[in-house]
Amino acid sequence: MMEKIFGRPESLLDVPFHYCPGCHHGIIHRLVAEVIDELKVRTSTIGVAPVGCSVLAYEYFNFDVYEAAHGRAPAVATGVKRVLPDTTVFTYQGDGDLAAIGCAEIMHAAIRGEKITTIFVNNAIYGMTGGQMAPTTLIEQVTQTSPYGRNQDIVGMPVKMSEVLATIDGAKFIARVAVNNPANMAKAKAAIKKAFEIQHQGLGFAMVEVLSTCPTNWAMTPVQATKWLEENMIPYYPLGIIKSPEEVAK
Amino acid sequence: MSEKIIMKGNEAIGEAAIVAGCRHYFGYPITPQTELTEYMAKKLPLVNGVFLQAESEVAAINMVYGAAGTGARVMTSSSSPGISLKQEGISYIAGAELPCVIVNMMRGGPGLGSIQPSQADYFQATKGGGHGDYRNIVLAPNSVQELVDFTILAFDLADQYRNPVFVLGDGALGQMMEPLEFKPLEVKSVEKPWAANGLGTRKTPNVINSLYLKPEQLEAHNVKLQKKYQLITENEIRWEEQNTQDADLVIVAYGITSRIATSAMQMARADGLKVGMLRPQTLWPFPCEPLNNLADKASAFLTVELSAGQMVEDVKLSVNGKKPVYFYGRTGGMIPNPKEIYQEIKKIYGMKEAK
Amino acid sequence: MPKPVFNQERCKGCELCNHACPKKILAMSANFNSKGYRVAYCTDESKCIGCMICAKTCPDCVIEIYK
Amino acid sequence: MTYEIVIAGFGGQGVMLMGQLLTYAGMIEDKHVSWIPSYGPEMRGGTANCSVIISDEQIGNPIASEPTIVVAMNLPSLDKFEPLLKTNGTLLINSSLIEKKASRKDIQVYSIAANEIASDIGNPKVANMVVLGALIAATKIVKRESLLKAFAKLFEKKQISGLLEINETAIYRGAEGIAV
Repeated sequence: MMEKIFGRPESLLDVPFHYCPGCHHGIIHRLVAEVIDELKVRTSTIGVAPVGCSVLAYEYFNFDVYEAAHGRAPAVATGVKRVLPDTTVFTYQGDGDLAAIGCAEIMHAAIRGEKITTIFVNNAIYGMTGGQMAPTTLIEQVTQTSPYGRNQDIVGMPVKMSEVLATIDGAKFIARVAVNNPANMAKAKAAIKKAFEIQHQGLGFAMVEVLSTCPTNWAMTPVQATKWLEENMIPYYPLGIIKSPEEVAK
Repeated sequence: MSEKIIMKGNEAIGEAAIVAGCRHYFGYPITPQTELTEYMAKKLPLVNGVFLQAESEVAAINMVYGAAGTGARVMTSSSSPGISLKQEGISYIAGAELPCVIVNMMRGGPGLGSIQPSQADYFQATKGGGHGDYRNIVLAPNSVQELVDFTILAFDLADQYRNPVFVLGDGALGQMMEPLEFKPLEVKSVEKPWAANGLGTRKTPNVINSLYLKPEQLEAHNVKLQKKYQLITENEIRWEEQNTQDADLVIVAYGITSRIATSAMQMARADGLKVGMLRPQTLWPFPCEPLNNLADKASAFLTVELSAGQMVEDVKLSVNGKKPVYFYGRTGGMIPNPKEIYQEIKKIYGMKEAK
Repeated sequence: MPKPVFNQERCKGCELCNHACPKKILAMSANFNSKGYRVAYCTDESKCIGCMICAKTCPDCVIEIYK
Repeated sequence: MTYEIVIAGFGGQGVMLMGQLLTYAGMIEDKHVSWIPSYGPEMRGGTANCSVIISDEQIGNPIASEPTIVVAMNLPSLDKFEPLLKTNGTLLINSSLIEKKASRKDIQVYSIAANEIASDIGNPKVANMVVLGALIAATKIVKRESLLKAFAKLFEKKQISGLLEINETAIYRGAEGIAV
């Protein structure tokens, strides 16, 4: 009799994802689900997913989920968490959502030290609407709305949201990770777990930025996209734990 | 019998909400409703509730969305420009069928306008405001006592129909003080099996959502919403009539304007003119049928509003061409006095203007 | 002996797994699934070391590992 | 009987509180009452005012657009509200701050040197209570006991010794000091 040693976590419903082939969202969903299973909090977890590629996240997670307006997930999560302080509440937001239209909501969730966890998926582009420039789009990166490459004189530099949020006192844990290889996946999962533990300890706001590919809108194969992420995104968005209670204590 | 007390309108709403079991309030300060925000800041912590001043009205209404999704009784309040910012969230709340109470103490507009009383958000409250085919239940109190009674009613209606309910006041009602009493009340606890509050022992996840990518599904959702709105229309129309039995002329006014119009009506009656009044207490659903019935007896209608003419459209639709419908309104925070309204009445009677 | 099991109907043919496999025993099939993707499969199960890298790399939870 | 009262002055004179006390006193006497401030930027400048209605009947319009009683605590308030008074209405002028005389002949005019009397009692802050004392003496809109009960009710949480007494004195002195 063979024993299953790796399979779908309980927190993921057994349905296909709508994501494009090779998109890292699926991996990130799975890591979040695995962490929730390992922390044994599935029956008291509430996810909030706003507009973006992950808008349909409620179809995939095997726990209660709110669909929020574009950018407003941290506000919705605040409402949920303030009514139900004993639940595990997280937002799952893309870079257009978090770093553009939802800039105020994420900043103020962190400022309040809101006891929620944010999974911030940064793929340097607007995925769902078909590849427009995001606040995180790299310099010279070509998108549908920066057809000549992002020009810093016109639209400024890509924003490093993790570093920005790390300056806020209420933010207790901020990390940037990637899921481009097994070693980084392990680090990503550890960071996600830590970000949920920070919430459970009632310390404050925690966020994990996950660098992700968008093969479709980058117009690359998934394998090429992973390589592009390694060569272009990671140098500008360095990986690692940017802020943690331990770091602050030192 | 409970004791009569005197409270400011805005504060009375806050107390009424707490009495109705509301323990969560999210808001952002704006005149002329700030006393309500301040009241909640003071009182909610004393009853183990949550008061949170959001970073913006946009955030506040989305906090309401989150809290309402858990099944909690939740309220937000604002005044005209702030309510405009909240429209996005209100459309989502209506789409996701969440119960909540939204207070708008209307002030003069458009834009930043003024901080004086107005009723120029009638269209916004009753016809949508946000995108999509949805309706808010809109209650229009005209006294501090009604601010209390309608706020409590608003929570019940919101739970019963899983729908946002507006308490549509104006700067004057929010600022005025009148005696009121809290009638003994049992908070109706409504089962909310749809609430997304953590699986617990439930097997299937609950989803709070207004997205339906398949048009067939969205149409079915809209059909369901429309059936609900029909049900509300059948059951929840509220209005009050004064002196309509023998009235030639019926004034239609709500909120603070109905108070002023009452004084005008009394002046007219004192002069022997048969003037009556119909006061909608729900602006949506609107008392169409009562007005249409009055149109069989009365010979004309006069709509008075603190706007350039918004409710008058619903009055015309209700009267449906049977009789002429006149309009008198002031805007920008100006409030008519009873004499002005009486002059309009005299004009309609074709008489010389009042002295 | 460890063994990868593919839910091929879920495979989107992204090829991340066969690039990740340290033993180079995954390949893309000549066949299509009902969605029209060329699906991943294992060319030589006897060489699988049960490292789970393919399963972890797959964005669509296509692969389960048995032992 | 319906009294429509406007109490007007500048911010800090306590005109809002005067109105609220009258409203409370009216309620204690089982009358229909309402109070509404004129609020807004003008509260920081020229005149702040509130309308009080005290009536035996249900109150329609809560805004005293044609008051039967006007209390003018400063000159701009006199200028603004004297013309609005109903014929045979009552005008009460704080003569400490207003030298000008009333111009209308079809109204009853009283004056009270409220600030001087308040200083004489030993607390300039109670000038508004002096005026209230004068007002109810002149118009009988509410009884003195009701006003005192209202004061006790509104200030029951403020534990300042002698507060009630000095205000009571102010109300008495206002009634005595009223001049036609």
